[in-house]
Amino acid sequence: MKSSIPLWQRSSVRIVGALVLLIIMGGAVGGIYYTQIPPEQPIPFPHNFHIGVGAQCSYCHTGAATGPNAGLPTTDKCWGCHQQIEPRNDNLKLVASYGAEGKQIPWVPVAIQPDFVVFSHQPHINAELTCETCHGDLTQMTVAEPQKGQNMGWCLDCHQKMSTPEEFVLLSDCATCHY
Amino acid sequence: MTELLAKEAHDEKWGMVIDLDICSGCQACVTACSMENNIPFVGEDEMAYGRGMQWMRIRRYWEGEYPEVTPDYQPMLCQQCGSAPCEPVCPVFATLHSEVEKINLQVYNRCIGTRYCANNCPYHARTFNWFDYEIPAPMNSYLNPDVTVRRRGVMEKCTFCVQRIVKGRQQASAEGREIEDGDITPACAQACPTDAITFGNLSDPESRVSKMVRSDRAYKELENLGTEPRVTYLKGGKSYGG
Amino acid sequence: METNVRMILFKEDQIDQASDAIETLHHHGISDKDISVISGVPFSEKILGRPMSWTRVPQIAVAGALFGFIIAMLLNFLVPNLYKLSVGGMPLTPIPTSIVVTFELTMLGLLISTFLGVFIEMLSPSFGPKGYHPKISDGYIGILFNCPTHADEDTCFELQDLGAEIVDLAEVKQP
Amino acid sequence: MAADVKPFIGSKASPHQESEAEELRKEHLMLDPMPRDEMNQMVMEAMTTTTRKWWAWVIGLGLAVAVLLFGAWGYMIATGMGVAGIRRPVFWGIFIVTFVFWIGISHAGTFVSAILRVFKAEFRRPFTRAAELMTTFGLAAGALYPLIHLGRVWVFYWMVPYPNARWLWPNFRSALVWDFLAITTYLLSSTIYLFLPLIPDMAMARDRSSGWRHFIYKLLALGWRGTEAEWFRLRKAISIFAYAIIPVMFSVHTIVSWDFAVSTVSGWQSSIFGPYFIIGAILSGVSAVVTILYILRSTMKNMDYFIRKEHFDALGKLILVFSMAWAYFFFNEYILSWYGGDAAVKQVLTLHATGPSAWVWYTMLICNVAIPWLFLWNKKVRRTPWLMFIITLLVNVGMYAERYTIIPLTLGHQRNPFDWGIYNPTIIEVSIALGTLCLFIFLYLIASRFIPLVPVWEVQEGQMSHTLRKVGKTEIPSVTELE
Repeated sequence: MKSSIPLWQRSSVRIVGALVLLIIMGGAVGGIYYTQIPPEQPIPFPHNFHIGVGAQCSYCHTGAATGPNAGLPTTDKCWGCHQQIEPRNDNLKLVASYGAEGKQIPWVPVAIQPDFVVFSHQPHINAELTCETCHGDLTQMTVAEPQKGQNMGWCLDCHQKMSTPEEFVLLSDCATCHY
Repeated sequence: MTELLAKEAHDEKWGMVIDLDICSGCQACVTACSMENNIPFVGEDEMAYGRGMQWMRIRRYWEGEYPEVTPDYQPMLCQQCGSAPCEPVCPVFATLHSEVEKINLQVYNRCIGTRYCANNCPYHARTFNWFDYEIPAPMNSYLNPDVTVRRRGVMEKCTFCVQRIVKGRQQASAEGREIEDGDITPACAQACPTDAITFGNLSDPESRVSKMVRSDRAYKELENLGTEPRVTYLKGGKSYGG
Repeated sequence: METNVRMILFKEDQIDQASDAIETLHHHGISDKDISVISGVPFSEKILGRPMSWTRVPQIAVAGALFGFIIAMLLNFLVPNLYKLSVGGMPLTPIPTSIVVTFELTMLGLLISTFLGVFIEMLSPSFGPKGYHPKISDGYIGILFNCPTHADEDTCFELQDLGAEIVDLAEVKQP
Repeated sequence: MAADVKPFIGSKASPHQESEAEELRKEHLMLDPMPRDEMNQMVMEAMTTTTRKWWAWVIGLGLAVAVLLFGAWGYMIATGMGVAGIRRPVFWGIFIVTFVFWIGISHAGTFVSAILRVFKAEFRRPFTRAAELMTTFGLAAGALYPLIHLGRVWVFYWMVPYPNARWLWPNFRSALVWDFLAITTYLLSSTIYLFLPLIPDMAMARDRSSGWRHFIYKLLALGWRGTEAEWFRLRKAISIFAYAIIPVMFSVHTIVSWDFAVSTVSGWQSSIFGPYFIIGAILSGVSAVVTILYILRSTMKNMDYFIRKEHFDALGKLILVFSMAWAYFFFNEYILSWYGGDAAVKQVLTLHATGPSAWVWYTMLICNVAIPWLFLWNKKVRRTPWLMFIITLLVNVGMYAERYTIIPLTLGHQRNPFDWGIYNPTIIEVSIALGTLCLFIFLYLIASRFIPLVPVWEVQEGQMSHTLRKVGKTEIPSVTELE
């Protein structure tokens, strides 16, 4: 029998439509979510603990003051201290195993820029910026978390806020970051 | 610290002088430029078709009849015009004038590839990424990390090795001094075996380039178009172009 | 006063009769706002002896042009100042190039708002008696009027004498 | 379809005069009125008759669009612009040539319908809609090219003025942004200009259709009844449009010409380019109108009643005039450059006539000047539709050759001899260019079976206001201004 109900009023059509919508929305939300959570690290490094025992950022990320990259610590740097610490838990055992074998820990970089953006830590450190200005409050984090909304507008806003109009000419010049 | 940076930046006006009388056309500058700036190799066929990507090309002209021919060489690169025809035609500000270095910037990530700038450049100094060129195996480890590797569909051109300018400026400011003449050398000038290419700050009247620009032999390519080129050629003997 | 909506039709070449019919309706005390004339081709109001219609389309169009002009001015003189970029030794906000943008956006505003004016007026409720007959698009001239119930029959007879075709009330409907 | 001749003002005439009047009626659509319901029926019939051949064309062209246009374009996006033949120094090839060509074609629709409407040229009435449709679809085909020719088409929206995170807007000093604004304006306004006079015809179609057609026409007719207020409003809007769209039309092609004229390229930088391009556009556009009218007349039912020899005659005269105007500008460009004596420009212009691609230049002159001048002065030629079809096709070939000469051939020969080069289009480019032609015909075919191709109410209005009047010993046409 021919149904007189219009197509879009049938419950089956509506349920399928709602499901499709849900899947699309879910995909979008999921996709955005996965770019906002920290990537999985070989060892879940507790930043908060290390800062708590008094380690400076530049103790491990040594390049910040002198060059473009802050750098990630080598196994030697970890092993230098951890040799003397009893591996009480699984993570420390992992460190020990890397150290004993002399293998590098494959850290996953978190704060990365696209390849068409040239960023250098050195001038920022020279301008007496602190690390948490851009990397967030690491005393509250275990593994480093990506910071949200760090786009070009964010860079420019900060440059404008921190500089005089004359300096901003340089700090908003395209060749400062793109070449 | 930034005050010093800004102050220096306002004094910058980079320029280049190429002495054609001692240029031997050896192409060392072309090679050095390609290595420094991650310029892809397009292969023989594409090169023959006129799609070579070099930012610097040696224009070779022949004078006289065979067998008495003399070659004439002229390295041609982006002239970093003060009043550049390529700039105002770009709809998205992908190519624009830097207030700091006073050079002509190309922002790859902003370019949408209309190729209008390339048509409008009287020097034909701009090249276009027709494809995503693969850089073959041993060469990919020579890529310069300071320079973007361009994708297909964007324009590119000589930047006066702006990465070296920025680095030199940061270096100088970290050491708390001003940039000195000779601090910054682009790859082509560094590689030139006859020292035909000189680079420096034109706003400093005592720099080497400023002195050479005042030479009797100096001329600028297609200056009559009003482009105000920042590259000066030196050529003795007969009058040439310009 | 109780009224009926009546509709009469005239053939395409009965223009004179149609204008006579309107006059007759006036004699019967039916005012112009109780009459509406519908036709398949445009007859100007003068032909049928009717008061001129009015429309706000020109005003809406001018308002749209003004809006486009303001947007153009913002794009020309405000926007480049938000992020100053210099190209080819040109001034930041050159007058000659701004003329081009101003012209195009003003015209865009004018033309789009003309259409919007027509669109809005078409969809907004109209005055006068409502009704339609498919014969209108065949060239018939239709006259709709609010006829007082007591004068109904007289009027109809008089109009029929002029050659009018009286439409059955059931057929007077919205398109 | 025997025309039931019925003049509004009947007059008693002698047999001789009768035949003379008969002649006039046969000649002029405006003097050959037909009962309105029959005319409506004719238009509806033309619109709803879909033959097997028509379906074959639609399916064939649809496939062609999918393969030639979108297939080739998709391949180009996936691989890179390099699959086109462009290279240094010719960075713009036939994408831009075809772009200018389509924008040119799209000019005539507005020209024919707006300028002739403003000047109350009565012969325009039956084919304004066909011309306006041509404008809209020509623009739709042409407006694809600014996208197609982009190196990174996926970020094309950076040309659109919208506020982004860094307050970086498009460069309003660039001719390409003017282009974008002008084409957007023209596309929107010509679409509306097509739609406005369509409303009463949509109401007509609504009254005599059923099913899905009725539903769509009812929607598009916006509840049209034909009250005095509605007509008044529509006439106001159409006259605002007719006056306002003319400067827009001129500005669009001027701005397209400024893409070239504001550059430093020798041979492009010329103040004459604006009017030169406009005249060229109108020449090619009016020719395309004739081409399309011939095709409509010979393929669609009942169209030979509406489109008559008088229309080919009148448009033929227009083409002749514009061909002469075009030749004037062409001569101007040459003599001024020659007199000015800029070596680079002189060389470019000489190269066009003598270089390896000189055949393009000669094609242009033969098709744009020689053929119209040789044939169109002749009334017999103008009144032979199939001859007009061939001539107008050739004019458009000539106009394509003109754009080809101006763009790649000029670019290939600039100031520095080291960078001289010739450009040859690749199969991908040709395929995309043909693809947009197929797209244009495809859209037109679909539209021809969907909207009334003849503005019925305008024809009826014209027929109502035209009569034959007896003056002395003969009957002459007279026009009553209804407005």
